[in-house]
Amino acid sequence: MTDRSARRRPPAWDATPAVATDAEGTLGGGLAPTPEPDLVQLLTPEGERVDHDTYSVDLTTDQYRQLYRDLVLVRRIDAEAIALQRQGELGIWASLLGQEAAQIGSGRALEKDDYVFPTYREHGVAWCRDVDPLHLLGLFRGVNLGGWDPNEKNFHLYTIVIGAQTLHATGYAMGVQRDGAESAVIAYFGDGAISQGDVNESFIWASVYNAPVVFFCQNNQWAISEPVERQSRIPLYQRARGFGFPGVRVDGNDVLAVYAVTKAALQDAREGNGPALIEAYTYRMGAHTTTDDPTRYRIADEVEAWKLKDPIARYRRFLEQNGHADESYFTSIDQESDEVAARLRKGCRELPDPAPLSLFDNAYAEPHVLLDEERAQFAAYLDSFAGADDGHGGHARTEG
Amino acid sequence: MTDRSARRRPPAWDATPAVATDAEGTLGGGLAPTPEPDLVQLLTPEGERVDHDTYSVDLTTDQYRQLYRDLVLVRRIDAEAIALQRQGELGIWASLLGQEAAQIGSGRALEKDDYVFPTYREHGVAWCRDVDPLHLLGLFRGVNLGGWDPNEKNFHLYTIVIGAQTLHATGYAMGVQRDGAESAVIAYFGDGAISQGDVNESFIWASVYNAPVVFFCQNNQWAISEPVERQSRIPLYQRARGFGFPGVRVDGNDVLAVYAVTKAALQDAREGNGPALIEAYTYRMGAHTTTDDPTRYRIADEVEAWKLKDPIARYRRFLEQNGHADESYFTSIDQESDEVAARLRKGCRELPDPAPLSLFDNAYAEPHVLLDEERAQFAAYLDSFAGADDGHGGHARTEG
Amino acid sequence: MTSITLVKGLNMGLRKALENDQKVVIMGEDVGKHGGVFRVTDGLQKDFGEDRVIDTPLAESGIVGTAIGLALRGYRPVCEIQFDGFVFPAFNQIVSQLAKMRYRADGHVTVPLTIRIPFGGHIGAVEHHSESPEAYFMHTAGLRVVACSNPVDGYWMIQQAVASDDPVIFFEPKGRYWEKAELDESATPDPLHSARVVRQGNDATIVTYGPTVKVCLDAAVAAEEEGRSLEVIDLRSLSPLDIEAVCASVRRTGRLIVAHEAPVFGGSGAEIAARVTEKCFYSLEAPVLRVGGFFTPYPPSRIEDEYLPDLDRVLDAVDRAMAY
Amino acid sequence: MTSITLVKGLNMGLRKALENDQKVVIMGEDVGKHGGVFRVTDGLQKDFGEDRVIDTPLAESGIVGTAIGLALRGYRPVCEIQFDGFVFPAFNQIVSQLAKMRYRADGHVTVPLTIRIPFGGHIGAVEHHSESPEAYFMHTAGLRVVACSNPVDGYWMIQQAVASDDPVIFFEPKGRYWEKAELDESATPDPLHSARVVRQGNDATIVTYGPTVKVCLDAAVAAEEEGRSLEVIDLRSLSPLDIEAVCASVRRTGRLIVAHEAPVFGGSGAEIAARVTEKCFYSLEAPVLRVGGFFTPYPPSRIEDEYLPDLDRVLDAVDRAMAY
Ligand SMILES: Cc1ncc(C[n+]2csc(CCOP(=O)(O)OP(=O)(O)O)c2C)c(N)n1
Ligand SMILES: Cc1ncc(C[n+]2csc(CCOP(=O)(O)OP(=O)(O)O)c2C)c(N)n1
Ligand SMILES: [Mg+2]
Ligand SMILES: [Mg+2]
Repeated sequence: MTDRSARRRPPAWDATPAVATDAEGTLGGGLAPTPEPDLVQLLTPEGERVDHDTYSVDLTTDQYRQLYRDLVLVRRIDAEAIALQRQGELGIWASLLGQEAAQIGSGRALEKDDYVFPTYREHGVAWCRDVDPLHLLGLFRGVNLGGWDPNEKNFHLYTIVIGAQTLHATGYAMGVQRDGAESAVIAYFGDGAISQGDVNESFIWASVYNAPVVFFCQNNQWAISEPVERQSRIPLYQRARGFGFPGVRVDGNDVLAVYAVTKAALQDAREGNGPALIEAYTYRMGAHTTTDDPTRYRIADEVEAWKLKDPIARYRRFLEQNGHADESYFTSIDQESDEVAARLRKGCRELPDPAPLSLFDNAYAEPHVLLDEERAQFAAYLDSFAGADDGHGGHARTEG
Repeated sequence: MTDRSARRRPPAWDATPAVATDAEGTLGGGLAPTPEPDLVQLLTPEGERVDHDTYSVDLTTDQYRQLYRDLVLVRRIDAEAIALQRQGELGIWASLLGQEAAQIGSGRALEKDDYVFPTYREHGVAWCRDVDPLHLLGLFRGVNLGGWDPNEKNFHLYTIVIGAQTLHATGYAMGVQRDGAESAVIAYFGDGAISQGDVNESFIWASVYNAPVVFFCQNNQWAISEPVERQSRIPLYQRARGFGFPGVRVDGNDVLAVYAVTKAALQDAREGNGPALIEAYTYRMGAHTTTDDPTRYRIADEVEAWKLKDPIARYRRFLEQNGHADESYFTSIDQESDEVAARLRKGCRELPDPAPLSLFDNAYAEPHVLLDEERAQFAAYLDSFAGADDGHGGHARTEG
Repeated sequence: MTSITLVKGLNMGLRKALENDQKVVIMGEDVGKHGGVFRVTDGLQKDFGEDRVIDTPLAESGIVGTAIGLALRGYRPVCEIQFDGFVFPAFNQIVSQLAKMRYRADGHVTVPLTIRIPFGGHIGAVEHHSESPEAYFMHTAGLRVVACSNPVDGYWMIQQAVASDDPVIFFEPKGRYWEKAELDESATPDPLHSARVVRQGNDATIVTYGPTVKVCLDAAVAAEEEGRSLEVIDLRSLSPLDIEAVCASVRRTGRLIVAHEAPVFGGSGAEIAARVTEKCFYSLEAPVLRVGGFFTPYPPSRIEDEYLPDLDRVLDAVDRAMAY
Repeated sequence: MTSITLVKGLNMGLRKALENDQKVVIMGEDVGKHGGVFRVTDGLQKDFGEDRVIDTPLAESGIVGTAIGLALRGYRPVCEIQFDGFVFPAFNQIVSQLAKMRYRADGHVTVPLTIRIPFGGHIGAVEHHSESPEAYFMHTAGLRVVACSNPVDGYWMIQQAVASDDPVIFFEPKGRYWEKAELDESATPDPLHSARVVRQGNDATIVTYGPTVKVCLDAAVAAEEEGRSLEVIDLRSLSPLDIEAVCASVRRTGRLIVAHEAPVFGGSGAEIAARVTEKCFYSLEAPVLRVGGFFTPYPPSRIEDEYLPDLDRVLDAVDRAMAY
């Protein structure tokens, strides 16, 4: 049966979003993003305050300064961590350089009772939740796996398996719903993560149950060496269309826009309006991690183009132009950041290694006969080297 | 920081599709679907031929009759399989009752070189691909796991793990792409399956690589006991919007509309226009499988309402009204279907049980020392009962 | 004393759990109005509401992943995986998140989650509906793994699993769902992680769990007719193992056979054999012999009887063990 | 003879595979321009093009699932899983589809797929980057599982794995990626599934694979100074096991120690111990002893040296074995 009549083009497809799509998904991250009409901005790259017909912020000078302080301090902490890694104090570090506005803007939009599910790069959000940066260093140094108390700061542990935390956040939000609580949950993830089944399933759960969760995707244009075109041929915020909840793209290097958009989305969630997807359009200025060499896969021009959009320089210009802060204030923040960095450096070096037997702790909440046996045997084993002790027991033979 | 100014409603969200969504996702499959403007139809439930400004079919009388024959025969085969299960000849059967038009319409839209990845319910598509129905019975009887040669009919094995085959279909389509072949791939799945991570990942792969694959979702309103509202709060065809490729909803009980829409989508794929999602809006008239009792979870009215949309009655009226066939033709088809059913019944009863040692066959393509050892040991074990033989070796003691 | 099936025992146990702790929620495919494809959650949504007995979208990773989130919020979810073969989409959430969350958090959080998995064969089903994946979970530190074998244990063990502050993978022998036993609700149950000698004997010990407990008991009866006295132990817990209970028996009998439906290669029997051999080296008159599935995917149901260990294959192993 | 690292050996082997068979394609995260985070696919996309060395979206189930589809179309995909801990999202596709496809099809299709997994610890990494999940795959019928331990085996074994018509899970000891050895490309490699005696001895046998081969060789050297002669076997293949090679050695030495990084409980050592004990019962002077990771999630890297088996723990096991 070879009837051709049905082949007339074009079919009445459900319209594909009218955004230039790279159907071939060719490589190359593309240069500076052509700002689209749908990119929410409250500050131009030059620091001009522009209006948006839906979103606005009107903060006090102190509040505006607070945001600046956050931006500078987390960048400084990040730089210090990179230095510590170079000095061999950390095993690895995932830098947030370039994403400060996306993280501080969203982090400061949170209320105390809101709950955060981060990836491994949300040092700026951790800062907003008063998580001691030493905890973060501890993880990357290898003295613990995070180990802070998530419920103390309403900030969950870093999740390294891409996308997994979005389901945890959604389930947590279902719990908030059942508790009738007036709070929201925010799940952070990257542009690469949006390809994981778990992330898409979390969109399904959140929309079907109308859970109070905000999905905050930092599109820093790269998943290690893969440009965002490898993950989607349309803008990421439009993924939400397929699941029936709102999506918005915000300039991730504009701390005020991120703040306003996130605050609105969180409030929607609290008010029972369900989930939302925020795509913070930003850029990973540094390497994926300290072990990565981005010159292997991306061109310098792209990085240069994004430098012109630096979130801190932009915001500083805004503060200056609007008289919210002057040179002396900026200098004081620089001084404070040096002090914070110094404390961090010292604290990191002093982080104690875990005791050998501690590796048996906290695997189980309740007694476990096998673990008890293994712990006892290992303790006896370590003791058997007493005398030939090299400091933490063991390795008598490797010594000799 | 408690600035309220950012909370003005409503935010300029990326518009959610303006379709009534059941945000609470309450249970209950809903009654007869309110036909939407975007539901592609070429036949009314009364069998009136209606035009659609994009899709049309114009077939010869023989072709029209062929479709009728297909519809009736697959329904008859299905009914026979249910009967065989009741008689204990099959372990279980998944009935296609009500979905004949969705399967025949799409199955007949395929070209010979196109490749099909079915679920466990695509008996009608199997029929269109000339797969011997006895193969299907063999699987549900438990004498094999499918076992037909997929490459002989370009019809892959039934996949029972929900959603898994959509990735296989997409990968296969990437192969077609690399071969520069002029063919397309079609992946079948259900309304429940659209929630699986695998299905959403296949949407990502297909769109990013622009693979020639058509996703054919039979929305039969139910995933066992769960109504489609449990899977999505917007129409399923709109899922494609989130991934940047076309989606369309077709009346799955209208064989001509399904045929036209599928043919167009397949041709798009062949011509390099990439993937598409077709939602065939239909209904599972029977139980999920022969072991299921739908009266536990859905109301009779719903089933009654859908009876009025029966795909075969509707199509028969069309043939009558347009003089494509008369009573004598219909009777001849009924006779043929009785003969097919009789052959099937006989063939099923005669399907031999596999030989015990055959369970070791085809686990590996190349020699495997452990399997060889186990096979030899088991053969010796069976022989050890020789004499006390109960027909297939073994169980001497259970006999005694 | 009431006579109940395993399905009923589990249903009653879950009902108790829902009554005793408001934080207990049940999640899964078709667990609500439908009461689960095996009716284990029958009537629970009607009595406890849709917020506590939740029909979920059709995705296992989503079920376990969101259940973890609920647990982090203070809930105590019980997830139903519809059939053994469908737990694998959730494997990543179970192995990398559920099992590790508490360790990652230095004990600051607990994730009290129970995952119910009907397992095992002999139901004449199609592919993926008759598997025994317990060894994958045994090898995963951070999880507890148990398997009930009868209605009474089903009633008690599911309550104990839900009450545990650690994640528990709870295996239910679906082929035994409709077998009956007498339940005394006033009795005191054995600890969740204790094995039980279900038949005493002196010539050899047979260790098993779940669906094959009955097979081994039948074998012991048949053996007795041949003048052989077999001890049968229902392990009940696979992780941790009550290895001392097994060793105590082996030190008396000197011989051990392990039987399970999962493929022998890399199965739970390997760990039991290795561990018992190390602990009872001088007591063993024969190597520990293992009886189980062959190293193939689960075969078509018409030959599953050949694939699965039955009375004869168990007794054949006993013969071989006695021959040493 | 050229001196190469394991990374280079694998890279050369993959290049040969791409040259020898037009149907070979490489898929994974960052395998293209970047050449993989460990540089194993360095330069391959440049030379063979984007159609044959494919950077994929970030989802492992998608990688393996689409690779299966490509294999069904006649291709021979090699998937890279970036780190051991990230194979689990693909577990469902591997266990329920890849491993079973051929059996399901009564042999009408083959799915020649190789899945490369860098595994093991000692690289000071964060969570999920140092695991040893091989036992999960060993227990899965339909798969073949191998682990290379040195650059020369890396070069040959990856080519043999890609050439196999069965799915192969290919483990690479990432902690040994930068160790060097001399490669003679004109040599004839051992069969893929054969074990190799890498050091001869008489007092006890140590069986191991992947990253711990070197640990055990060092232990054997240290033991020699103490007048003890240890035989060391590099298993190379975990499924199927070359059990006869191990038994041949054990029948001479009478003692066996199995060492691996994965947790001992339910690990590959359990199967080896159970099987060897059954086959060599009368030859064993001592129970098979196992040395490996403890039953906890992988610990923070600053104490991974305590968690992982080292020279001393291997020798401690030897001492215990000799004490019988
Ligand atoms: C399941 C899984 N697969 C692979 C990895 C290895 N990996 C770590 S980060 C990363 C890229 C993530 O990109 P993106 O989501 O954009 O986040 P970003 O690193 O850019 O912040 C990959 C592939 C992982 N951590 N988890
Ligand atoms: C991964 C997985 N989980 C659960 C099941 C059990 N199961 C079989 S069919 C089915 C419902 C499928 O619904 P749908 O996708 O709408 O297809 P339909 O049966 O309606 O044709 C379920 C949950 C399965 N086969 N695979
Ligand atoms: Mg990124
Ligand atoms: Mg359905």
